[in-house]
Amino acid sequence: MIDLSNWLWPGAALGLGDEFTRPWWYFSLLLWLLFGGFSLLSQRHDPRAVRYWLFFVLCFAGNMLLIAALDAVSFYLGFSLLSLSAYGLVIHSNTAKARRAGRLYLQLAVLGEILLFSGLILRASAADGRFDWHSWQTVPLEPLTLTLLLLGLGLKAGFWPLHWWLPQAHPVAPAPASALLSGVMIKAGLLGMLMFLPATDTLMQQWAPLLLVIGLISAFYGILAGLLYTQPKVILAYSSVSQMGYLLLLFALLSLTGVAALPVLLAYVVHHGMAKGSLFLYAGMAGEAAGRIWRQALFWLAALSMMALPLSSGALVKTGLKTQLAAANLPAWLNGGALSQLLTMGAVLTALLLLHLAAQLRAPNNKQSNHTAKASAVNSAGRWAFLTLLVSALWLLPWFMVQQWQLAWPTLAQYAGLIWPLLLALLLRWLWYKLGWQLPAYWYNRNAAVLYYSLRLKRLYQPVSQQQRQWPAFSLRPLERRLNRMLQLLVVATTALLCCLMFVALIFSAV
Amino acid sequence: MSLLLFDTALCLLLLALALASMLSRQLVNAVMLYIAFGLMMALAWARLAAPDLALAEAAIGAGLTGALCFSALARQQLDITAAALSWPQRLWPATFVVLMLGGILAALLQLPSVASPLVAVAQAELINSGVSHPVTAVLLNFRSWDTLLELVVLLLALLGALPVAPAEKSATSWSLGLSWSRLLAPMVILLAGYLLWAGASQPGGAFQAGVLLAAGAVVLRLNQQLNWLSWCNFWVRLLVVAGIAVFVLVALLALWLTPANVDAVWLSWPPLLAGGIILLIEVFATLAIASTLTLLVVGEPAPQHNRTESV
Amino acid sequence: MSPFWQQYLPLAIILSSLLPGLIIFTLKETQVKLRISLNLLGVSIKLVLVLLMWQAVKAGQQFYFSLPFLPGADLVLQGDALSLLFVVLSSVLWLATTIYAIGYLEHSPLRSRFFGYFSLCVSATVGLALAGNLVTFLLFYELLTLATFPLVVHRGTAESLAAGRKYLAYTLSGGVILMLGVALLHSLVQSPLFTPGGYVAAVLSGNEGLLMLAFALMITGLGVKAALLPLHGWLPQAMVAPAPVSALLHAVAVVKAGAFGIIRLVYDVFGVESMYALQLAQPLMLLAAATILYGSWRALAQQDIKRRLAYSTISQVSYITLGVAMLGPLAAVGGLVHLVHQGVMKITLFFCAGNFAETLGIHKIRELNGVGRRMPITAMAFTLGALGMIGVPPTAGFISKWYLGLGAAEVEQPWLILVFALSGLMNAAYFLPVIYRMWFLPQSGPWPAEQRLSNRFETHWMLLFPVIFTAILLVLMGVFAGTELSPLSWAQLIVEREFRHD
Amino acid sequence: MMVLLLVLPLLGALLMLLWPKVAPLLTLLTAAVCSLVALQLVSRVSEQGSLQILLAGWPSGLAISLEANSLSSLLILLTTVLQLLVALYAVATYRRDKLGAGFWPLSSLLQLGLTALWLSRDLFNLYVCLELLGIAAVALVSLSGDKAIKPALNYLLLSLFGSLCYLLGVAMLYGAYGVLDISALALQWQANLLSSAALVLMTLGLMLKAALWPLHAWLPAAHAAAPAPVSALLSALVVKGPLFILCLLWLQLAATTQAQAMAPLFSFCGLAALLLGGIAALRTPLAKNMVAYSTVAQLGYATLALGLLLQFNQPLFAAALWLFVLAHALAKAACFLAIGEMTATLGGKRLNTLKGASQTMPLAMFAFAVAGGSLIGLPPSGGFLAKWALLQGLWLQGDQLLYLLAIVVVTLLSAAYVFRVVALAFDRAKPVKPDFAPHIVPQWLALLPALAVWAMTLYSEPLLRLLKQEGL
Amino acid sequence: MTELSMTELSPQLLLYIATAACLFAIGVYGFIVGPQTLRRILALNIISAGIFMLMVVLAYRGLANGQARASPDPVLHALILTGLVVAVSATAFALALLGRLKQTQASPEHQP
Repeated sequence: MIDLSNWLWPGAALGLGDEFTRPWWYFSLLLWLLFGGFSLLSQRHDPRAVRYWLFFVLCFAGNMLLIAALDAVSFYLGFSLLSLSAYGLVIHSNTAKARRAGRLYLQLAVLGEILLFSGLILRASAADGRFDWHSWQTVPLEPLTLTLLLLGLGLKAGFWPLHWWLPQAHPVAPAPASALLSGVMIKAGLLGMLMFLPATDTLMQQWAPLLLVIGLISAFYGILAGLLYTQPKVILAYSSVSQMGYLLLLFALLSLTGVAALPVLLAYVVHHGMAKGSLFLYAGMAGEAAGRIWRQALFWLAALSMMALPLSSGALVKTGLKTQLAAANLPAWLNGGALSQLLTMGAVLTALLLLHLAAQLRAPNNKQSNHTAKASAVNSAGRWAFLTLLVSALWLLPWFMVQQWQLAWPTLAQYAGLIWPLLLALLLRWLWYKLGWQLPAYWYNRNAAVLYYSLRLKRLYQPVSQQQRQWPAFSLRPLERRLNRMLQLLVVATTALLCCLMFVALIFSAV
Repeated sequence: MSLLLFDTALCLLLLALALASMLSRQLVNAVMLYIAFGLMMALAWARLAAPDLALAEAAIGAGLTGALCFSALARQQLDITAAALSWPQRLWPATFVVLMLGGILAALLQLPSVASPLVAVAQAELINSGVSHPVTAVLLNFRSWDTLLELVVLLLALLGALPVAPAEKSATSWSLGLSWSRLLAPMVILLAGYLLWAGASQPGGAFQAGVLLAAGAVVLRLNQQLNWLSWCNFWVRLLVVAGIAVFVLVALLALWLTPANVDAVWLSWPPLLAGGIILLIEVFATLAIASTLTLLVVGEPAPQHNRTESV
Repeated sequence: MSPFWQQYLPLAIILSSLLPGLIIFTLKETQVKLRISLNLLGVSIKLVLVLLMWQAVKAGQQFYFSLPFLPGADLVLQGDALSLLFVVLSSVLWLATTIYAIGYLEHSPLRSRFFGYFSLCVSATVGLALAGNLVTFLLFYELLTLATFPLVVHRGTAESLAAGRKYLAYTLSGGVILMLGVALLHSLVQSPLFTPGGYVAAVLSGNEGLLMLAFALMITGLGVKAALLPLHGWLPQAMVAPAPVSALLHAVAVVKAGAFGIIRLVYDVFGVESMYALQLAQPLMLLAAATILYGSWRALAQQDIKRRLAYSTISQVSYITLGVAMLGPLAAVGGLVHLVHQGVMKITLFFCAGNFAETLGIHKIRELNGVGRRMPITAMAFTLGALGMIGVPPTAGFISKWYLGLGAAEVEQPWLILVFALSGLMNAAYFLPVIYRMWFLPQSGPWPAEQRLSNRFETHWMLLFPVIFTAILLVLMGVFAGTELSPLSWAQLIVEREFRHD
Repeated sequence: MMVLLLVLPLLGALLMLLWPKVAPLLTLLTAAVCSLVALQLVSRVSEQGSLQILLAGWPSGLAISLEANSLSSLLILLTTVLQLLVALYAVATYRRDKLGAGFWPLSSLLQLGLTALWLSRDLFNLYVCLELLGIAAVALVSLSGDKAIKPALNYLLLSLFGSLCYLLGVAMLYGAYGVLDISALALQWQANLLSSAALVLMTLGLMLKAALWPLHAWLPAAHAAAPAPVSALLSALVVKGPLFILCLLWLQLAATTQAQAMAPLFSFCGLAALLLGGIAALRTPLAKNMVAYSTVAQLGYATLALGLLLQFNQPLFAAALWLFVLAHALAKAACFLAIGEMTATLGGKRLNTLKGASQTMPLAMFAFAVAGGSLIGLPPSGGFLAKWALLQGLWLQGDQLLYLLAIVVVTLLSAAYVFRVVALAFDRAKPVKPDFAPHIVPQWLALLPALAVWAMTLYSEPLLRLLKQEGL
Repeated sequence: MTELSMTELSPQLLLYIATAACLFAIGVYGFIVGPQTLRRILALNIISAGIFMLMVVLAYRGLANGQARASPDPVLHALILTGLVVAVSATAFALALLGRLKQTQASPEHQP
């Protein structure tokens, strides 16, 4: 632990003493370095490379700082650094769409920041002004604080119903940036929750079922919404919403199981980060994979891990999730069995979404990748090598997980339970394909209403033209002239009056 | 009773003259009525046991002021009549004035009928004053500071009037007037000397004498005599300031002469020398008043010189 | 420190800017070198003296200088911790502003007059900071009005004259009302020295109504300069002044004088206990909160850079008032430290706005497109300042907001946190688009009036260096808030002294 | 010492008349010596208490009594110092401005009149002093030639009328009590119709002469028409003479019932003067008229303070009254000199002439602004001291919110008209070009009294103490 | 002093005092109304005449009462003399000013 309180702001300290910050830190570092390396190649011919790197590095710093923070101020510093710098990545392509998305992102990010700030203030004040979040663990939460923190961090984490910016912002960023956004940055919100919302807190335990439900809704919503889009990156973004739902569910389980779910949560985070990262990278280079089976295989490997194919990390974490759910002491109105069924159904839908993604990746209009033309062979090969590295790391992950967090290998029965949804999804997809079911065209690729509101908001604080206030034109001059004329008379009259008054007053005083 | 009747008549006449002077349409009439008023006023004052004041009022109110007014009138068109005033323009001031008059009258009714206690004090101190006429004693001894300031006021009026005085037109002299005035001059000087001398014990004094002298001088001056009598002349200036200067110098001298064991008091004359000092001051004051008044009157050009300047 | 210095140091600090100012008045336009060296001499002497005083006050010494004035109210200069906070701020920023102004007005007419009044203005500010009682404070408060007026109308255009008239109308009215209040208080308790914990407690019973009236009058008077809600009208208009003037007005001299006065009034005249007893804090809090929101709201709609900054000032200065009105130690720390932080941040922003105007002729926000490429350093400084205003860590603005928020929670007024949140949102809403334009949008056309001021830098070095200086300062103050040198620790010292007697 | 103060200007004036060539020098010399003597008088009075003389050594009642208390001595000092200053200004400018040779003796005699007035405690002697003052003032006004004749004549007539009203009052009082000495009169005073009527008449006359509202109509024209140094003397000193007598009458003679009955009227007149005079000053297009109207307004402060003093008998108001008089005298002298210098140099009498004056004549403009600061009552000026005393008195009296409000309004009004000029002076768009190179010495001379009025605060404590205890 | 006999003055004195007051009033009326400047100057003179007359009467009081040492009040007489000189000086000055005014504005006088 590095104590900086005499040096920087009061209470400032950095360190990785915790059971979850340490793996989180290493994992984030790894991904950042990987994607950084990838960016070295992919952004090589970018005319705005300097800008890209500037914000990339700032984001990196912010992310690392917030993980290592031992006090709320440092966390907040890292968090805002991350949020605000990510804006630069979001609008990097500088298209109208990117700017629109960036605007929405920024509006919500700032809102989130402020809410987080307020929540942190309240929390710090409840803890007698101590900034050290470890010491907050024993301080009971208050509803207002909890709400503020959940909203503030949730806006970053991007689960339903705070996901608005996510499907807009992720697709427009450059591939490695989207990968980072989805893979690492949105997890910052979750980390914040882990830090500031102690699972053992009574209020937290009361609210956990609610969070659990929200997580479930988010998981389903993300998939269902994703199915209605045809751009691969949008689909991936919605998939992230769905996955964040799972993570939220796990976070809720943390309270319900008495921290036993923490290893699963961590594993899920790592898994999702890598898998989603790989998919985003692939989506960015899908054009180069056409006709190259190995390259497409990389996609399938990542996707299958995501779909929780047995032996994949996905399978491991999904199983862990179910186990924890079963172990959790749920309130009466939540039926554990039904939840389990729902999870299974979720798995089917996840698989379906990924199949949908695969189909869209094949579609001709999605194959143009922005740097296909310029990329030299070496560059391209290098990028694919990075992707390969990532995907292989993804598939090596289960062993690591088992090693690190003592997750149990799923039993065969559990494997079976994982397999059949996959098959069901394949079947459904095939049937769909075969039967040519098609939803009406206007259901697809709809513009999110939130963009409209974002624009309205912008117009509110940046009016196109200033309204001119029109005062009725009038002059006091004529009035003054008249008054002057009256006063001229008045002076004489007043003099006379004054004399009389004086006299009368004095006579009365004398009498 | 007859005295009361006389008084009533006199008062009514005075009021009538004053009112007529104020209300007459033509300025010339107003001035003439005012001169008449001044003479009547002198009469009234004489009736009220103030002959020296009556003399002064006649000289000033009727004579000097009248002369000045006429010479001012000569400057404007004499036939100018005032535009008739509208009723409100007359009525409101009249109301106001009547109200004020009522107040003042009501207040004056409360006056005590006894004379001021100062009369007795002044009588008692008269023997120390160096003169036997009480008015002169008050003027030049008891309240000499007032008199000194009064001389300064006169000087100031001259100083104010001189720069604004319009350029004098050359006036031709009238031979009959010239001979008359030559006859008049020594008489005037003689009379003035007497008045001055008399002032110590009887009605009379520096001011009356000065006015008389001035009248003579003005007549001479208008007849192209005494042409040296102008402000540019150093000696004339000396003459004008002499009244005040002598007054002040004598006072300073007296201050200096005060014995060391007595508190030096400003303007207090040594009892032994008081009479002489007062006479000295009076002589110079007379000369100064005369020259000042002359300059005040003839500082303006007189287009016609058959004016009745003599008193 | 010897007794001589203990007595005359405060006076010397004032004179160190006053005398050069008076000499400068007599100089000719052509005596540029002499003028500049006089100015800089004054600045450096002042800085040295202030440093000496700072050391001594930290060690617990008192400075006291008095001249007989009114009965019961001498002219007193005293150096305590609170006054030093303001003195240090004004002296340091005076340095920056002087250099900036020299560069800014390099070829404009009437510089002697300008710098003369400029020094007068700083002298008045420092005097106000060092004032030891209310009457002395009032005196310097009015002098400040007079000294700043010629600066506001310096351009001499119809617009600036109108602004000057409005400025005067507001500030003089404020001054008169303040005078009324001071006189009332004086008639009740005379005007003793400012004492931590206040001095009205002795006459509290039986005089509640009059004391409340006095407080209301004085707050009204001070509120004009501090731009509290209904009294803020002059501030946006006063923007027509040259950039260094606006910078000084907003960061150091005028609005801060009002805010500083409110601090003095609340803590050293009435004191926390009397404030509680008279229940004066709540209305002041409401007023300040309303001003914060209103200022931010109006800033959103402004298209002129300096006008937007002006409304931002209205909002930000009320943070100080709010921090003071909350009557809690943490909030007080926040308010006090914001006095300094806001000053540094706002001066940076105004310097930048001045740089844009002077170098490229940019006055409107829409003309800022792509300026980040043409003037990266200035744009960077502007960005830092704006982020500070929003309250983004690690800038100085965050520290003050943090403490204010803590203070609000401490005195159990959580609705104030909402106010901070809303204001922060609006701050972001009016600053982030500006930053966006500067950095992310391409230049939309030729610059309105570009001048080549330097071959080596993006603009004249005298315009650039102060900006860099203050920008670095504002980051340092945020990052190194925990050190002994930071305003934060000084504010904590003050608050400790203020609240210790409780 | 008093004698010296009276004799010196008189002798000086006489010598000037005899040898006009040395007049400027003599004026300076007289004024300088008198200033020194006055300074000594002030110190002596403050040490030994007030000095009284019965002139010519006659018993009290018969003789005219003079008294130099601390107020009188202060006023004398003010008179002599301003006289010296104005004389210096006149010396510096008389060739350029074609000031008549009459100025020198007249101003000396004016000084004599004022000194005599401050000292005198005899009702009739005060009348003579009033006349002396009035005629000298009119003569001075008429110095500036044809354009001034009409206002001068108007001034003279009204002034004479006022004096005559006063004289009638004196006659009535003498008829009733048979004494003229004020202290003797005060012993016998009864509140009856006669004394009331006399007081009313005298008050009317004095108000007319002091240009107190609503009898101020003659003042702006006369003061504006006069040459600059004369305006300075008139506004600074001459109008204060009748005011002084007014205060003597009401504070020393009038019975409590009379004073109480009269007080609200005075206060009302004061407030009305402040308001209407201020508005007039704000709206007039002519520079000197603005300053003259400001005099009308500022005299309102004195009237107001007098009214309050009569009503509440609070010594602070006495201090306020005389502090207003002192501060206004200095400030107004500076204003008139500065404005006169500027209008002379820039060639024009409208306020617009001053456009850009901060550039062309910075020193004079600065003098005006500094003096204006005192008129407004900005600390730490003399005007502020006075206002402070007034406010203190009002607050101590309690429940006088209406007055306080009015004071706020009129202060703002005065600020408005002062800064109207200042703002105009900062207008750099089309500055008026000077007709000739501005002279530096007169501008400094204009600045001196302005600085002096700010320096007054250095002596605020003794001043307040003296004036409070004196209060006439 | 009872209600009926409000005054202790003799009728003769009352008559003169009333006349003096009336003169004063007439003068004031003339001063206020009189449109020409010259008339106003005359009015001032009438006012002063009224006042002096009052003073003369006041000086005469002792005689009217038939007191033993009969002489009018010398102090008042002296005051009147002084007042007369002052009045005439002022009148002369006013007339001089008037003359100059008429000379400068050749047009017929138009009064304020």
